[in-house]
Amino acid sequence: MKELTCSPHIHSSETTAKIMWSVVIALLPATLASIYFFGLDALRVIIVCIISCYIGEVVSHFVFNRKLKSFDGSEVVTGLLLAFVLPPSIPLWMAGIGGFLAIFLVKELFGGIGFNIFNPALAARSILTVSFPLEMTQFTAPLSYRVDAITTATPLGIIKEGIGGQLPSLWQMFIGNRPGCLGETSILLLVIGAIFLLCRKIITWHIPVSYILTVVVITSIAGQNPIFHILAGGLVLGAFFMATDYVTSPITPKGKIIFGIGCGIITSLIRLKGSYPEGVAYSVIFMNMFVPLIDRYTLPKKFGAIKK
Amino acid sequence: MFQGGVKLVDFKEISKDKVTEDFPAPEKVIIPLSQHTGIPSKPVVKKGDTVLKGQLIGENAGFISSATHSSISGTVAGIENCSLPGGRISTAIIIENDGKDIPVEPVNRNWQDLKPEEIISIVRDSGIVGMGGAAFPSAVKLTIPKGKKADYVILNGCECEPFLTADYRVMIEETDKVVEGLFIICKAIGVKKGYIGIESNKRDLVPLLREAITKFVSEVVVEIKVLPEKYPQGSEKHLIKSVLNKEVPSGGLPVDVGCVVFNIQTALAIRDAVCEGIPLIERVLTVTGLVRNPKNLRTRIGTPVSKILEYCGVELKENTKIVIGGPMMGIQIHTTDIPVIKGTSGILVLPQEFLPEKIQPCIRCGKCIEVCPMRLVPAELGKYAENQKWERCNEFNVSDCIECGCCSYICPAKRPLVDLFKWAKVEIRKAGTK
Amino acid sequence: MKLIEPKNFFAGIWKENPIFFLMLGLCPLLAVSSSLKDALGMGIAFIFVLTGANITVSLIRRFVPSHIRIPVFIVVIATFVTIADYSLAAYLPKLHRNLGVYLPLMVVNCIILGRAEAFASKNNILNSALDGLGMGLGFTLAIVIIAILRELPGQGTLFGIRTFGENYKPFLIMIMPPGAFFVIGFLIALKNSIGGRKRC
Amino acid sequence: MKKKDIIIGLLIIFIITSLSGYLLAQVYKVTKPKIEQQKKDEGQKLYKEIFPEGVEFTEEKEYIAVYDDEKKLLGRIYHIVQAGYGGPIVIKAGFDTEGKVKGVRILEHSETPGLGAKITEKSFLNQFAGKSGKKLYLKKYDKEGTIDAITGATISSKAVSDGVIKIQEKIKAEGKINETD
Repeated sequence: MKELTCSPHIHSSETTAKIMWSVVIALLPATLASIYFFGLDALRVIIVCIISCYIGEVVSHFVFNRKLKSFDGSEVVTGLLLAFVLPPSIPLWMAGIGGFLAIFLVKELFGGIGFNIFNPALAARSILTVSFPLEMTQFTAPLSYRVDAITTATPLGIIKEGIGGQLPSLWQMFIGNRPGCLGETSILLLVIGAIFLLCRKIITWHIPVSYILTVVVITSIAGQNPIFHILAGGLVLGAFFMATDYVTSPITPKGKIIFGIGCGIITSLIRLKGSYPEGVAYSVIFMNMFVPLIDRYTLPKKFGAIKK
Repeated sequence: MFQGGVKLVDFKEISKDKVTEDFPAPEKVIIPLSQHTGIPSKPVVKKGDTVLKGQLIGENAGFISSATHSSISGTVAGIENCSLPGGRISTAIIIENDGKDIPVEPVNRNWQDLKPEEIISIVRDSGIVGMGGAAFPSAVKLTIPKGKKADYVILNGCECEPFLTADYRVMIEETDKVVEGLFIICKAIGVKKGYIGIESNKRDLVPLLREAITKFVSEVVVEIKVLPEKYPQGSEKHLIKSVLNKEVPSGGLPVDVGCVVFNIQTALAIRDAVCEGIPLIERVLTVTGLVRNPKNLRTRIGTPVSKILEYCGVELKENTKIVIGGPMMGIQIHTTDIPVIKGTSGILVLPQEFLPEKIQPCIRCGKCIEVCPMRLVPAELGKYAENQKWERCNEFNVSDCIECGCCSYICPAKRPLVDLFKWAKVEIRKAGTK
Repeated sequence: MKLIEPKNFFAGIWKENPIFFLMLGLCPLLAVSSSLKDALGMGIAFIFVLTGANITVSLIRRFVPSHIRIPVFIVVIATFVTIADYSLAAYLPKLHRNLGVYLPLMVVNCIILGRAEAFASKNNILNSALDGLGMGLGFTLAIVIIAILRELPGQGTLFGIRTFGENYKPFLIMIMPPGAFFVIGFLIALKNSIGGRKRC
Repeated sequence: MKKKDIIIGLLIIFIITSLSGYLLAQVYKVTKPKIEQQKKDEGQKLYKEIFPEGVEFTEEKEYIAVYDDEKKLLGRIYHIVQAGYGGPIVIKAGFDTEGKVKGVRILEHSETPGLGAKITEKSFLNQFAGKSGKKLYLKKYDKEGTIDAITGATISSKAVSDGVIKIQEKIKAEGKINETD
């Protein structure tokens, strides 16, 4: 007898793999920009991250007896995003450890795709930041690979420490000609990728808009230039690509807005009052923990719910 | 307009312009006694009896029950069990055709002269049930419970399921009768306002319907509502929301917001029963999909599906599946010996998808929440059902799910959400009756 | 029960290990396992307090009415903890400083109170002493293993001696609180996969 | 519960508490001198590290005065708490009578391990010895500064240097520097 399937008998053509590869496509422009600004260093870090993510997947397949799933591109996304939040000059073995931990520790240990609590890329970055603080805070100046690599402070670092180095102009920061993590610098190309995702309806406006707006409001109140705060640091990368990660963000539109506002508040607080110059990674990870709670209290009201 | 839902490619061109053909009465019909929601009807014939077309063979067995009639003339060959779509088994009366097709004596009535109670009793005796799929006895719907009041009747012409065109053909070919049916229903319930809801892909019906309405002199005002194409527009509760902007309370009935909804073909059947005394013995259905000759067929109740497929030129292959109903809510059948029943709106031949291999874990994309017309959280519900946490399912209102299939359709991980919810509902009901 | 039963001693070390099986007393375990030296000191102090408290509780078990047993246990435990505290401060001041607040916090450690309540108040002195020694050794074993697994990668040293050479880049997270959680999680998983899963 | 039970319970608790109190008192008696000696030794060791020439260290109100074996005042050791990167940094810094730094030690801090925590390393702290005035500034912050910040931990380094400078200014203001300078 034939195996019967339940209704519906037609399905949309969207698949997990398609979504993942779309994210990869959306990240491509910024990837190219990072290679342009930081040279082969950037390319090497990206390749190492992606490969180590795969290694993590294969190892967890053996350790947890898990079915090795088909090539759905989620490791490429994680690897790419991890590479994007690492400094270009990071030793490759560190990037490798990061990629492996992102998949093995942060994702597979919690049950694999769909079950992780924290954003794998950002959690791995945080592990690397506390483990190797020196290497994780050394940033090379953009385009300096053509002569010889110079270490310099990021715009946010300059503001935080109050000394040394000249702030890049807003335009330079917009196109990405500034020191910083590998993929976070080119706001222009990140936004192009983000628009692609918005048009593909893979991400919604809720989290990025509420996130960035909150940062704008708080930094303006604090008397700082909000445009500077958008362009400097990883806010755009975080708001469009990290905080919107399906698995680790709330599922309802209302919850997404709350999540974005929470991220924005924590990011601004860390930037303005905290000891780190940048707070996107920690704020997203922090808010990740609240996702089940937010989900619980932002359930949509069911159709025909009796009004009390 | 209701929230959620999906926009589907409707595939209606395949059979949209095929004029309804009469499917010749088969040599043998299998008429199940449980074609409707509620108690099965009680057989009143025995093996060897001769029956006429339209003769009562199963009588009403309770309040929520319905009568059953023979759809051909011939002899009763036996009373046996037969399987129905969805794995149900029902007692069925098998009648061998004598080829004469002798009907019971026709009547000619003018509905204007009838009292509402008389109309309702005719409807009950004629075995009319909702023909959109749910097969709820129409007479029960026409009887407004005490303490409640109906102000509107809505005729459901949405046919929001892709592929299906039977209702559309009926509305084109039998416009007058359908509209007359609506007036009869209004009279039976005693309301002054009727609506006909159609989706915008059937806009060409508007002048036809409008013309038909003018043919009847009545105090009832009928309005045609052209609604945007969005699945599941044809769901009773969502149609009411779209037409009247009222939400039927959870667990309630349409009549709680003063409204009663009937399917197009049900209206036609009511009209035929009231004016001509013809009980429900045939219906129009669409045969489409991977079919050489897609058709809209007027078929006798009890015709085996295999005969229809043969007629339309369907070769059964390993990689095809037969679905009774539309692609979103229809039920796949394992054998073509199943008869056409009152709620069969279409027979669909689709390619078999080997879904179980494609199922992946939920990635919480939230698309199912966006599309759920009942505003539930299918993603979470699915996880609870998968882990057999029935109390949690109940807490998250799985019982409100209308099984429209939007969530499963949209899910990028191809999770069998509807399947899980059906399971959860069964388990909850089991726990409830213990 | 017999006067002396050796299995009471071994239960604490492996089968009913207070950390990996009972999952009690995780606070000092997480806090002072970042270096092997401190961990060993903590372990020894722990064995002393646990054995002493067990013996004393067993000794007085017949005189203490059940409704005041908990305060009495606390007083007994606090006495031993204070003795340990003074002695360490007097003779091993550096270790005393490294253990910091976690030494006095032993007073409320659930392993010690738990053993007093669950074992020592129901068994004779010898068995209670064995139980205290076993449980204490189990705790020490656990904290030492965790300390090795944290100090080695986290500082590149063992007992303060460099093991991986000058060029080793310490994996600092291992000597921070998260590292303790990682290690303890993996060890519990390992124990469960070897010794059968604990059914809850 | 009967009254008798309560009284018996109280009695037992009283006996046990008294016994343990007595025991602890004995232990305390034995260990107290040891503990005090340890504390003193520790302090002396630290002062000696900061001020190797010093022989006698006496605690004054705001500082610790350092004398040589002929009771001549050599300098003072100050204590200051400065906000660092991860929290307060407790610094002890010794100055000779001319106002030059003799030595700097960090007592407590909560800087990032592997980064800011390097302020406790001698290679960093020894930079201060023998310096005074603007030379105590970090190179990054002042043209005349001579202190190299720890790579990647400018804020922690600056906190130490700021702390030392603050004491220096205080000494100057209080006129505790010999006019010979």
